[in-house]
Amino acid sequence: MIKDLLHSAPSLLNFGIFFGLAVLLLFVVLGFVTYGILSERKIMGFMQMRVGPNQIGGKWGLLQTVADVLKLLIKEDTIPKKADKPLYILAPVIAFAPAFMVLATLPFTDAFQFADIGVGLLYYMAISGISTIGIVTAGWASNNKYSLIGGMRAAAQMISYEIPLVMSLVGIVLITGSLNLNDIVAAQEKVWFIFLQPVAFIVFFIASVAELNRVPFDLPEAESELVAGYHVEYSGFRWAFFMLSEYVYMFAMATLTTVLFLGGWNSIPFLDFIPAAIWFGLKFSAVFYILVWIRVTFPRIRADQLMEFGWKVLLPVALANIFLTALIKELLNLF
Amino acid sequence: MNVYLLSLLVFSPLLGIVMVALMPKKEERTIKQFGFFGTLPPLFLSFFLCSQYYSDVALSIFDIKLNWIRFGNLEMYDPKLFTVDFELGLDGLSLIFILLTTIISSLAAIASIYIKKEWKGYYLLFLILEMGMLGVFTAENLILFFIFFEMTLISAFFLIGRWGFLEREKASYSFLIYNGIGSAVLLVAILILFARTGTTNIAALTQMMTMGGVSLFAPISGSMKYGLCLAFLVAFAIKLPVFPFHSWMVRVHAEAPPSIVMIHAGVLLKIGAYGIIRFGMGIFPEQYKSLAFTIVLFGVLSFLYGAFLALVQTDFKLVLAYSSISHMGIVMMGLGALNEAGIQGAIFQVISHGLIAALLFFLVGVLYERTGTTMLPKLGGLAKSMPIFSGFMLACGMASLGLPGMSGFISEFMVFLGLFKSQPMLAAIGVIGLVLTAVYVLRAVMLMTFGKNDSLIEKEKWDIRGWEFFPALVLLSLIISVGVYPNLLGGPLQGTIEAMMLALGGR
Amino acid sequence: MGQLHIYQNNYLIVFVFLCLGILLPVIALFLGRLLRPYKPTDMKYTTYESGIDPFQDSRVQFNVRYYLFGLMFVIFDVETVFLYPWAVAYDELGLFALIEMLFFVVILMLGLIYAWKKKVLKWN
Amino acid sequence: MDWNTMLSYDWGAMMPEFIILGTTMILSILDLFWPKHFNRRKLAWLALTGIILACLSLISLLSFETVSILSDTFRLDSFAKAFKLLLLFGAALIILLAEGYEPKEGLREHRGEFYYLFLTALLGAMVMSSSGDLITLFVGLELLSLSSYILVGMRKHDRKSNEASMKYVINGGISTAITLFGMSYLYGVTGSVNLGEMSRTMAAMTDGQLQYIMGLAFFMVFVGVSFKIAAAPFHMWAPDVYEGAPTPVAAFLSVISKMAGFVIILRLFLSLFLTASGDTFGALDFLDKNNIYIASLAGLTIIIGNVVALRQQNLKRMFAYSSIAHAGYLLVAVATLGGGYFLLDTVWFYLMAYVLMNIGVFAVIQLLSSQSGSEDISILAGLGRKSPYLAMAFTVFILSLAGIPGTTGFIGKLNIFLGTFITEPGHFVLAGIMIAGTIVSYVYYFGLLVQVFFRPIHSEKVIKIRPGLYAVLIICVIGTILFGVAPNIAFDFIHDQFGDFTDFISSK
Amino acid sequence: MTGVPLSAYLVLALVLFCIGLYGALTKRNAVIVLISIELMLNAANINLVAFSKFGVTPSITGQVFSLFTITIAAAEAAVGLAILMSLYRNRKTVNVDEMEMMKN
Repeated sequence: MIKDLLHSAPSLLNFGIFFGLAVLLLFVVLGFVTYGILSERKIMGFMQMRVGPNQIGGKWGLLQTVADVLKLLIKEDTIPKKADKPLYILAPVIAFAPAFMVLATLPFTDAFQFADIGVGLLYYMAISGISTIGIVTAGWASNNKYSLIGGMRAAAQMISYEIPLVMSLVGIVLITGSLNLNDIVAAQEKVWFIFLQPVAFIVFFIASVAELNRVPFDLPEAESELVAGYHVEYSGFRWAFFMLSEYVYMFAMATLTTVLFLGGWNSIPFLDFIPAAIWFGLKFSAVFYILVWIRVTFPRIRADQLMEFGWKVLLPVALANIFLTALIKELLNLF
Repeated sequence: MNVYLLSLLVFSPLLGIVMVALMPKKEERTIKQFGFFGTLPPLFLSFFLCSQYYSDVALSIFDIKLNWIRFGNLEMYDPKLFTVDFELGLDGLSLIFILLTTIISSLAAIASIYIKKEWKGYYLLFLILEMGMLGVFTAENLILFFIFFEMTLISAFFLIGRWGFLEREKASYSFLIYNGIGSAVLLVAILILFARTGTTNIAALTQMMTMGGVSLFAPISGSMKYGLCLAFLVAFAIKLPVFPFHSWMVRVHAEAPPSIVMIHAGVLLKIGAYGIIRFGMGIFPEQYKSLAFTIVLFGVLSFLYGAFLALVQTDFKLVLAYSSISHMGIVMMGLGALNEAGIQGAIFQVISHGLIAALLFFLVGVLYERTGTTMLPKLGGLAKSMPIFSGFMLACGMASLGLPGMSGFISEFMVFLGLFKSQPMLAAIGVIGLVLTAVYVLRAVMLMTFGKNDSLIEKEKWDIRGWEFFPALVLLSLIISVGVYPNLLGGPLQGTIEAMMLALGGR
Repeated sequence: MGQLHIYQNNYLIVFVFLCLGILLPVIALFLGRLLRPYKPTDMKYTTYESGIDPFQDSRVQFNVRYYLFGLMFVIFDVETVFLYPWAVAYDELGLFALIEMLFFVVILMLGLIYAWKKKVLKWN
Repeated sequence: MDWNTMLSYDWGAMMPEFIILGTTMILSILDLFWPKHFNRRKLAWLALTGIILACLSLISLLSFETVSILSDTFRLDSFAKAFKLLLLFGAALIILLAEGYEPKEGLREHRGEFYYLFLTALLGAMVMSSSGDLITLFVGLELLSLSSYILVGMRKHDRKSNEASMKYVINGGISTAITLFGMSYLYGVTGSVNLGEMSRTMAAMTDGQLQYIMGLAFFMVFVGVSFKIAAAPFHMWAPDVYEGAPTPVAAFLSVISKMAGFVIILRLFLSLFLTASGDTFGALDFLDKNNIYIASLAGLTIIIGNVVALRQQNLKRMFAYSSIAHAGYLLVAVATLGGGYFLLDTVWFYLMAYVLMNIGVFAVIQLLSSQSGSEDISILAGLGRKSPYLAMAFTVFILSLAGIPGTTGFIGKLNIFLGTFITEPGHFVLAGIMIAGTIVSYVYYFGLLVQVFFRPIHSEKVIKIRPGLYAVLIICVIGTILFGVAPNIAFDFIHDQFGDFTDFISSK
Repeated sequence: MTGVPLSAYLVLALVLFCIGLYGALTKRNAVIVLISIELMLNAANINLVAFSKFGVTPSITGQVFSLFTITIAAAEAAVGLAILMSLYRNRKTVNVDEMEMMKN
């Protein structure tokens, strides 16, 4: 049915159907975020040898996050007098919309994907960059020193790490010769790129953690230094949208890592009787788990270390990786 | 050897330039001497050429033609197209002008003894000026002519502006701008000719313009020919200068150092007349003929205008300046007469005025050196304090007003002879000018020599002395000899004038 | 025609996501307005800073570092604009393109070294 | 495009560019890593060596047949050779000028950067003159522009310099955008960016609508380029930028950058619009129909440049306006197409003359202004007495700029005039404006000479001339006079080496 | 997508270009001027890409050209901002109208 739909001329009806489907995905994502947060807290609790949320919704605190969301929803909304009102209101939207948009092209399994566009990878990179603007806007609009510094730091960090992030992927593009995410997954049928491109993977993974503003790269919202970074002045649901976009990005990034380096929904040899969706879920969960693990394990690094690491280590390594890949490919062609 | 004689002549001042340039700045005496010596090679060379002429050597053997510039790359059409050669040539007319140039230059170099500062720069520019003048009179093509023409312009600009009297900068500026405009008009005319015909050789151009049916690179319409002829006339009328374009010249005569005015009045202005004869009359005889009335009209106008204004001046330099305008009016009248007598008269007038003006300004230089002024009311009674000087002044004034036996008479007589034949009405009006001339010359000279003025205390050794006699005597003797034996000039001119008359339709 | 429609539909989906991404915050905030209380007091609307109003505008001059990083980002991000098409088409281009790209990247690396040496990458 | 294709290219054709590029990289690395106390001035000699090497390799390429490599994006035709020769020559002079640049403040810390930014700008100009398609042309143009923006702002702590470079960036940016927009239309109507291909398409174009767009593109490109060459009414930036920029940079802008502007004009106009069809019947008269606009711009430029220069008291501003006027003269040659016979050699010769005389003038200005700390006209006062040789050199340059015979400037102008008169009907109005402009220019040019020779000495300080500047002055004086007296040396050279520039359009 | 004619893109580009030009010529804040210039460059990009897809003779060159343009626009912005920064440090203003140190 979807196939027919795709082949038909675009119309309002198509729009409606897609809209419905997208809303579906939205709820999936919201569900993920709700329970992702819970699971994160639970894992952290486990690693720090404590229990974690356990009061609401039974023994595992299943309704904890739901309650949190409801609390945020009925919280009073304040906008500081000195804030730049239009920008202040706009900022969460700018931060969130791209986070959701990037989901459009991510292939979850061979069957479950929304838009299969030729330049999927580029699309992800391009759209995700927009969020930075939302964060800077928030920092600026609040008219608060902490938030401004937080916003600027966030921007600096995100743009700095975006470059190694993007460059690390060139190796993959070199090998597959395509920017289409489906093609990239297809190219990993035999060997995952994590093995073909280990350097790229490391660079990518570090950069992605930085992009997500997570520990150890969570300087923009370093509580001890900046109160809460760019969203100091935000409360209630406006604040919730920053959080939401952060977790949606986490979802997206985990998906992307899976797709790019872990072979997506491809199975391990001999285990291909397990459905693709499960493979995907497993890998996705593993990435997610590692992300949480890192958060618990590492201390936050200093701002100067952060920037210098990005520019002086990751970028050259990423560039070197590109040429290494190209060279090896050329040599393989020759012989 | 013959072939290079003309180039040698034109560039011989370079010898002096090098000599002066090598001298240290402070050596006033040596620089002055070298400056003077620098004018001698051209002088002797011109004498040699002159002697060659009188020993019946055809002047055309001195012509030189070297490949120089070729514009564009049109070899496939015609190898000579858009080439400018380095070509110098000589005929009777230019020979006379060259003689005038070399003689007056040498004398002016002597008169430059009064220059008070920066002799080195002065003599360098002076010799460059001479080189330019020599080039102007020998150039056989328009571009070369223009180059030398501008050379005189620039060097004269500096000479006036640096070594002149109080208002020198203004004078040099107006000299530059007026002559700049003149030369711009000239350049446009030259370049239109060049662009349309592909050559700038005067002879070739004359041929093309006078003969019909010569295929040109691009057409020149009849009206364009008029325009070009007019452009030449205007350009040289500014140089001459003729009445509406004269104001710069007055300032220059008033402000420039006398030795430079000697050259300026003696030679530079004459380039205008030379140009009109060579280019206006020479290249466009048809058009020139139909403009003759206008030419004479302007001639008469400046003749009268100059004379009137000369009458009321209180500064002797200004009297001379306006008298120059007036005399140049006579030249125009003669040139517009379109007959042999008129043209010959005009050329005679050019030469004679050159000599007279040079002498007068030499005397002015001497006078200013002694008294520090040229204002007529302040002078007076010079006959007592400077008798010899006054004698020269008187003789010169006589020559200027056209006393028979002096060169001025011959020229004015011939001009009016010619003019009465062709334009009797204008000639009749012009005669008034003759009277005026006599009045203003006599007034000025009398005021100076016999006027009552006691402020100038009689001093010993004020009079002309020593070397100062030399230029004065040379010039005066030339004035008289031309006046007594006009054929001195008439001979060399014969050929040129005949050719002109032929082109003009021999009336 | 089919290909074109797929192409168009895919971008329609992207557009749908864009709409949804904008709509969600709008709707959520609108709903929130119905639910949340509204009891303004002056204190609530002060800027967060030790309880008193800040003395001056917070938008003071930023550290110049931020700009420098911004500029660096622009340059190197654009580098990737060239790297991507090159990588995609690398199979057809071959060794020659590799050398060309090496040339390009070396020059850019020179820029990076320059910035490094000029202490642009230092965060102080 | 594999290894073999790559080897099959005649890389030698790009040798000069490679040399410049290599020198640039070496210079930048040296500047980075050599210790601070090392005097960066010595780098000038390295830069000069690079330029001379490039020049030599270009000379060895002169006899090369026309080649175009990299799928016709880079052409080494006679046009490219001729103009690159000029560019390199001018650049060498300016490097020497910069070597002797000692302003009161600034350039101490950034002297090293000056040289390699300068070389990149040069590289941009060279690439432009060899470009075979719009992209190369545009990239070259921008390489030049961007480097010169920074060069203008070289004196980082000088407010004037800051302001000048900001103005230059803004104006340059706008002009770039306009040019690019025009180019995009050109691409649109032809579907190609290769100049040769475009020219064929445009000649065969009979669709009125497309021609309309082509006209639009013509105007946009022309307006954009007018900014670059500082033609009125897009000249406003020039005086401010010249005043604020370090003197060698001002010289660079007025000579090299301007030359590059004319390179684009010639490249584009000659290879595209000259043979473009102007009506629906396919008559190839597009430029004929539209050169009235170029002509009016030329006239306006001459008038504004010369008239406004009259009331300038700052030397650099004055020469900014003077260079505007000279751009106008050159535009006359472009508007009349040199009468059909003289275009390229006219422009080439004039630019060569302009290199010699203008760099010479800027050398003198730099010498005097860095010594007195002022750029007012009065610093020239009494130069004639203080150092007569310098004054004489200055006089030669000024006379040449004014177009007095015996100097290159005269021959250059003569060439332009020939082009205006040779056509039927002649461009008399344009010639009239040009000659009037020349007369007006006498007033301010000779005003400078009045200062030099007629005024009392401004300051008694002894002028020290560094050897580099000496060389510049001597070369410029000799060149200005030599090519004024014997221009045939240059004319013969271009005719022998480059013929009629016939390989301009035809590819390969 | 065939429903959208070439002229629509061209008009869009032209409108953007004009907005950019207007902004560049009238705005007083140098940052906005620089942004306006970027807008103009991007308008040209739209043209190039539109022509490359729907032009008389479609070809990929237009897109290649636009890549170069993007690069150049970036470099120009970088240079422009760098210069603006050093100006701001010395003058404490980004106002174009206040840049008037040099008047004849």
